[in-house]
Amino acid sequence: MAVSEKTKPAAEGAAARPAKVNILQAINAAMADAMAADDSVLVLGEDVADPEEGGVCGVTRGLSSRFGDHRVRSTPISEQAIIGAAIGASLVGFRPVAEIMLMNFTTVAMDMIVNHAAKLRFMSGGQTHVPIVIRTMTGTGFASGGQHCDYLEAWFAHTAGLKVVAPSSPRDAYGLMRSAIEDPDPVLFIENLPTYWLADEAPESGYRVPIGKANVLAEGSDVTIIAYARMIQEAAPAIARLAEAGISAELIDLRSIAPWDRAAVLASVAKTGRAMIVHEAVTPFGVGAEIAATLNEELFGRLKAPVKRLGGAFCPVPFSKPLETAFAPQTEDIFAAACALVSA
Amino acid sequence: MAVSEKTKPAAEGAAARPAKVNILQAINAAMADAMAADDSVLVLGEDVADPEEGGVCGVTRGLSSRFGDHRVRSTPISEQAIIGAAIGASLVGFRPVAEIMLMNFTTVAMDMIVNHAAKLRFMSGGQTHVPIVIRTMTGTGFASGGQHCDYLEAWFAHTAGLKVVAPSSPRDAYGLMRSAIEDPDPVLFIENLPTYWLADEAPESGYRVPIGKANVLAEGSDVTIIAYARMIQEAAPAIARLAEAGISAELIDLRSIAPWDRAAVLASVAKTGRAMIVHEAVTPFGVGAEIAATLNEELFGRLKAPVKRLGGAFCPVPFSKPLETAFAPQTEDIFAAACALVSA
Amino acid sequence: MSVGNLDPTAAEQLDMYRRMALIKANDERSRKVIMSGRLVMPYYSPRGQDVIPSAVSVNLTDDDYICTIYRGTHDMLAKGFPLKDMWAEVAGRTTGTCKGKGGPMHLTCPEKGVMVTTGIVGSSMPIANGIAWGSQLKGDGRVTVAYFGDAAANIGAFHESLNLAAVWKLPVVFVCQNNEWGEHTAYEKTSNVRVADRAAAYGMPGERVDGNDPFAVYAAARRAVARARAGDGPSLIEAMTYRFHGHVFGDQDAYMDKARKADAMANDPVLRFRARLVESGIAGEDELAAIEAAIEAAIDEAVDYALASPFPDVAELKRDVFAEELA
Amino acid sequence: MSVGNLDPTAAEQLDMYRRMALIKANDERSRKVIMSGRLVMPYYSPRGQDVIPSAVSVNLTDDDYICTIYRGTHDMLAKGFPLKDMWAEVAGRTTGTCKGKGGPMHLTCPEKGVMVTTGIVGSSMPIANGIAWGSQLKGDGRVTVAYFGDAAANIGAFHESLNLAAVWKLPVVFVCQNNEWGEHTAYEKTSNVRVADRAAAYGMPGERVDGNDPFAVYAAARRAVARARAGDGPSLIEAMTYRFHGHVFGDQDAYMDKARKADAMANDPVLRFRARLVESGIAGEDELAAIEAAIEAAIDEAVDYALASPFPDVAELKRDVFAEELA
Ligand SMILES: Cc1ncc(C[n+]2csc(CCOP(=O)(O)OP(=O)(O)O)c2C)c(N)n1
Ligand SMILES: Cc1ncc(C[n+]2csc(CCOP(=O)(O)OP(=O)(O)O)c2C)c(N)n1
Ligand SMILES: [Mg+2]
Ligand SMILES: [Mg+2]
Repeated sequence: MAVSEKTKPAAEGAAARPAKVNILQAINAAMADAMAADDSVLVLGEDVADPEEGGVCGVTRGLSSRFGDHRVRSTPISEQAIIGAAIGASLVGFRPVAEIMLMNFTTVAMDMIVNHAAKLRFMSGGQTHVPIVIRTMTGTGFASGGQHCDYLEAWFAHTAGLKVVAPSSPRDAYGLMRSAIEDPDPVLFIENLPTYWLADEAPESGYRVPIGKANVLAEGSDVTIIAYARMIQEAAPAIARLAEAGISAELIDLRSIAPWDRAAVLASVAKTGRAMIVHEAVTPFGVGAEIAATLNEELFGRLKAPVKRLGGAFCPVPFSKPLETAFAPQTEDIFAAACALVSA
Repeated sequence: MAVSEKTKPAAEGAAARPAKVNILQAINAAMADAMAADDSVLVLGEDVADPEEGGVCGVTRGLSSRFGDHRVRSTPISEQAIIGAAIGASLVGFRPVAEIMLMNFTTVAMDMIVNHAAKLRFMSGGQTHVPIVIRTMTGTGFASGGQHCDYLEAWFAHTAGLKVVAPSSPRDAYGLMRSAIEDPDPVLFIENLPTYWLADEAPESGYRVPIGKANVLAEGSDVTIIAYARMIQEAAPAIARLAEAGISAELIDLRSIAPWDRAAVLASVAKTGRAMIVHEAVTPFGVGAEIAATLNEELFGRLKAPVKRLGGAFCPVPFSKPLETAFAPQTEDIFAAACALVSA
Repeated sequence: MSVGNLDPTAAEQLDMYRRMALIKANDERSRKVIMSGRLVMPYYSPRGQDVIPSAVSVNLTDDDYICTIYRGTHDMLAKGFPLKDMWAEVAGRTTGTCKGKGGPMHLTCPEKGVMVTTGIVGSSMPIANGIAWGSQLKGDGRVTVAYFGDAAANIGAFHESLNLAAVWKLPVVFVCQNNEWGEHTAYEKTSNVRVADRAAAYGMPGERVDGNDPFAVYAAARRAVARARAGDGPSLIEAMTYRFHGHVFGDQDAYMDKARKADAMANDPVLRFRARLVESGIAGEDELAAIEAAIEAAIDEAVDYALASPFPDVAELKRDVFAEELA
Repeated sequence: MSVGNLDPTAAEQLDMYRRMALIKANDERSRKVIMSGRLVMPYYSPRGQDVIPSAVSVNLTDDDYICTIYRGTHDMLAKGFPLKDMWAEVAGRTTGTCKGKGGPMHLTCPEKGVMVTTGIVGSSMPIANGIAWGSQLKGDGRVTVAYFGDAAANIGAFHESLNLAAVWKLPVVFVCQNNEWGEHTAYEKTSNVRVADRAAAYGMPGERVDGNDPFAVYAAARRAVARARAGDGPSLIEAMTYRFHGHVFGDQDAYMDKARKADAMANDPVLRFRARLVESGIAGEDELAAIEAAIEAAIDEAVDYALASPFPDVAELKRDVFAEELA
């Protein structure tokens, strides 16, 4: 986490909200508003309380001071214990928001997440359920190397019983966090580290984004670009360049990965006849494969070109800057791939 | 593990090998032959040594008696320590075969497998590498319920640096185990519990199956059925019934999931124009998605029907027999789906 | 804090016996029914460990919670898990407590405080902490018991859980049932240290007791439960016992020392306690016989009920995955 | 087993100083270069902890192994990690020891026994066990040191690793560098117990020493290394120290007590040891000055070499994923 210097005091946002906030502040405000609205909402994780600065990036800053350190608890470095505590509290009526600092660290808590959080409702025949939110951040761009940047959303989307969301804007981050906290089932909330400080229109307090609904960011007729998280920032400029090149591209922000918005995506691709999925996770066996497979099943014979998948290079995330930059899809890659699709 | 009663003494197999062996015995023989051929081959895991009966199913039976308990070590129930020990030993010249008893228990060792075993070669710039085999068993059919039967191969296939194999016959089990032990990189070797006792032609000592090569089990011209592990046992009878129905189906045993044999699969589907992927793992974001996406990319416009994916129901594995039976694809499902594909 | 008299009253002794007699009878019946082929399930016999949850549970109420493991029917029955619901569940019927979807390794009954049954070694503990954290937040004075085995004391979740419970002073009682075996591996091959002695590594009280002595377990549990209720934090109890049977039904247990096992079974803790109740005049032979007869009758009824119940419809595969039924 | 005199010889004292002087100078230079913007990397300063690996490593040879963590340049330099290779790596250049692919958190140098550097808390330990198992199998008498932080003593991998090492009597030395902090969280908020006292939970010797006292660390390491070499098994050393800077470069460390920190820095263990060497007549002022000048020169050379080296080609993304280059 080489980014603390970038941190801005967030939180109190809930009280007086500025016209523009960044994603970090929006997530903070969503948790603050949810905690104010519902005493059963809890926050736990490493460094999350204010004596520990409300997290290494300050996402939970202000919450323990405002709601008390019994509801906002910094934990030992014990990810299994963190998720276990969240699961247990949720079984007796609480709605814990647990932080696993970085997505790669979910690897030490997979049993709690996959064998327990995701399955207890089913295995108990509906007698119990696990309304928890697991916040985690990740993403390339800060030269953190092989163990700090992975996008593992496909693992969790492949797990029955889990929901997975990955917002790309302050509004969506706020709206999805509010929905995730209210959801009766476990939700993995994926935050992108490099875009935490991306400022944009502030969501009104109480705003909600339903889990499972995509967002059409740009309408177009020639090709549909499906992306999420930071890839939206790479795709948006590509759309503009495509327009200059006379290509009308539709940009869909998936926002929710599990469940994903089949209706919205199918409707768009049925219209454009061409689709490209962009994510930072490595391409093979990634989210793009599921979407591509579905598009081909549902729109068989109606596609004008093969569905294109643009993902991270098939290797661990490299440290060296030029390699790290080349690892994840960039605007030029998206532009070039879209041109190729249309001229295919 | 409700199956110990089924266990038959295996191992000595290496010495005098019968004409027919079951998969359990074939894996045992492969480890025995590899240990006899190479002193650097080690075995570790829970209950693997003979005082502990060579594993709950006897897969490692006889190895510690024959090769010594320094090379074949039963461990505490500490999966992180098991994989860590295997990784460390491999860094100094050994070739450990580590057992994670059931695939669901990989969830307590994911950090060691994904952040370390898979990445050390890349992160060290090739200075070190991790030639380990991780054996694990899984599969529905023994009423073990939600935490003992998952097929999680898609997670590992989505991880750069790991190889994943899943044999369906004694010959392939032997040949793939020999290749996995000799492979310079980490290989996840997935064993199917219910078919351990499936007896078939015994492999000759020293037989190898190259990792990444599929096996065409039945030639056909109307539809290609791609499967692996126990699903081969469900697909084979379907092939026969399809023949009776006048449908010529090709059956491909993938054997290796990462890397998978694109050439063989593409050649077959280019010929038949129709494809179905069958696996026990839940369908969404599963291995079938990657294969379907690839087929559509590579054979765009040349498919006669949309690629069909047949996987486990999207839920945790249920206990109740009728539910457990309905969970995984069965011969009738494969038969019906193939008929639908051909008449599409 | 004083927990008063640490000897169970006569009523409590009879109560303990009722629970262990039920566990013993239910185990014998379970093995008989499986042997007969009328039920197919992975069955992890708790026989030999009957005393432990019986003596722990008389110190608990229905409001208290437990998290247990695949080898847990004794823990559940001692906590009041309804027999019919249990049998219907292990028979995979829709009348089962989990509609047949969970099965023997995931039996759940919140009304009786049986919150989680896990098939993953060590995983009862992290979740028990969370339930106890909930009680701490609510101030409801409830206690959560986390049951686990000796071999589970070597897995990471044990360490993280005991540490967090100690640091957060959670109302949890960690009860390790040391039956000397983890599947086919003897405890002494996997650890140099007594489980109870590991409590010191977390700054919590740890006590090793004879798990086959109802009085010893009762006293240790009473102390630990009182401590938890008083908000003084968690405790670790290592109850020494022995597994009468193989790890799982069908396991020929050739790896277990025959003499040691015969000796353990010859000293059946349930029968010993029964004799003691009679000697000490707490219960008459016919009173106990009546209790046992009633238990057998209840089990008869539960088995018949279970086997007569319908199997769930395959539509259940789409239910309880999420709150909303899948399309 | 006797390990003889536990005081470092004059030569060993000078050797220790050479190592800690290098660590101190290299850290100061690293922060300067990052501050100047010439290098961008996550940098976890080891300053304050300089003495620990210096005193440990004089008890090791190039054949011995270490596994360390993201905060590990001190451990590596003390073990002999070549400066130029290190600087080229953290600069992400193809001349780096990992071709620039690993970076600061994954520096690796097998020739000097630096086998693994991990960015995952706790993960140096399970792998160190495996390397030590290899030595045990080969009987090569080598020792593996697993370095980790105080907060890592609360994670599952610590527990599983110390238990396995103790049960298998592996030649490992677990060295916990207790700098009082885990990122922004103080150790005493996350554990009720000293790390060293946890050794008892595994039946291995555990010792808490002043990590800023080269003599204390030397003696503890010497005992532990001798024990491991003799095949008598692992040891746990908790070396008490203090983190001079924030968790990572850029961290404003507002959460750290200013006075405590100022005090720690005022008592810089490297400068204290330097003064002691002069007082005790082991080294003259100019001799030490010469050593320090040579170190500065070597660092100059390494930095220039690194910054002048080429970046790797993107084709490297396809190499070292597997033995065989990807298509
Ligand atoms: C993480 C994990 N590893 C391995 C297993 C397989 N397994 C099931 S029970 C068992 C032995 C556990 O022994 P113990 O904790 O003493 O409990 P007991 O069965 O004796 O009651 C093992 C290894 C598992 N269920 N979970
Ligand atoms: C499993 C895991 N959880 C969380 C983190 C994030 N993290 C990195 S360093 C650190 C603090 C570790 O403190 P300590 O073990 O005392 O080592 P120190 O940094 O003080 O040297 C944390 C929580 C991580 N890298 N791995
Ligand atoms: Mg046991
Ligand atoms: Mg620290």
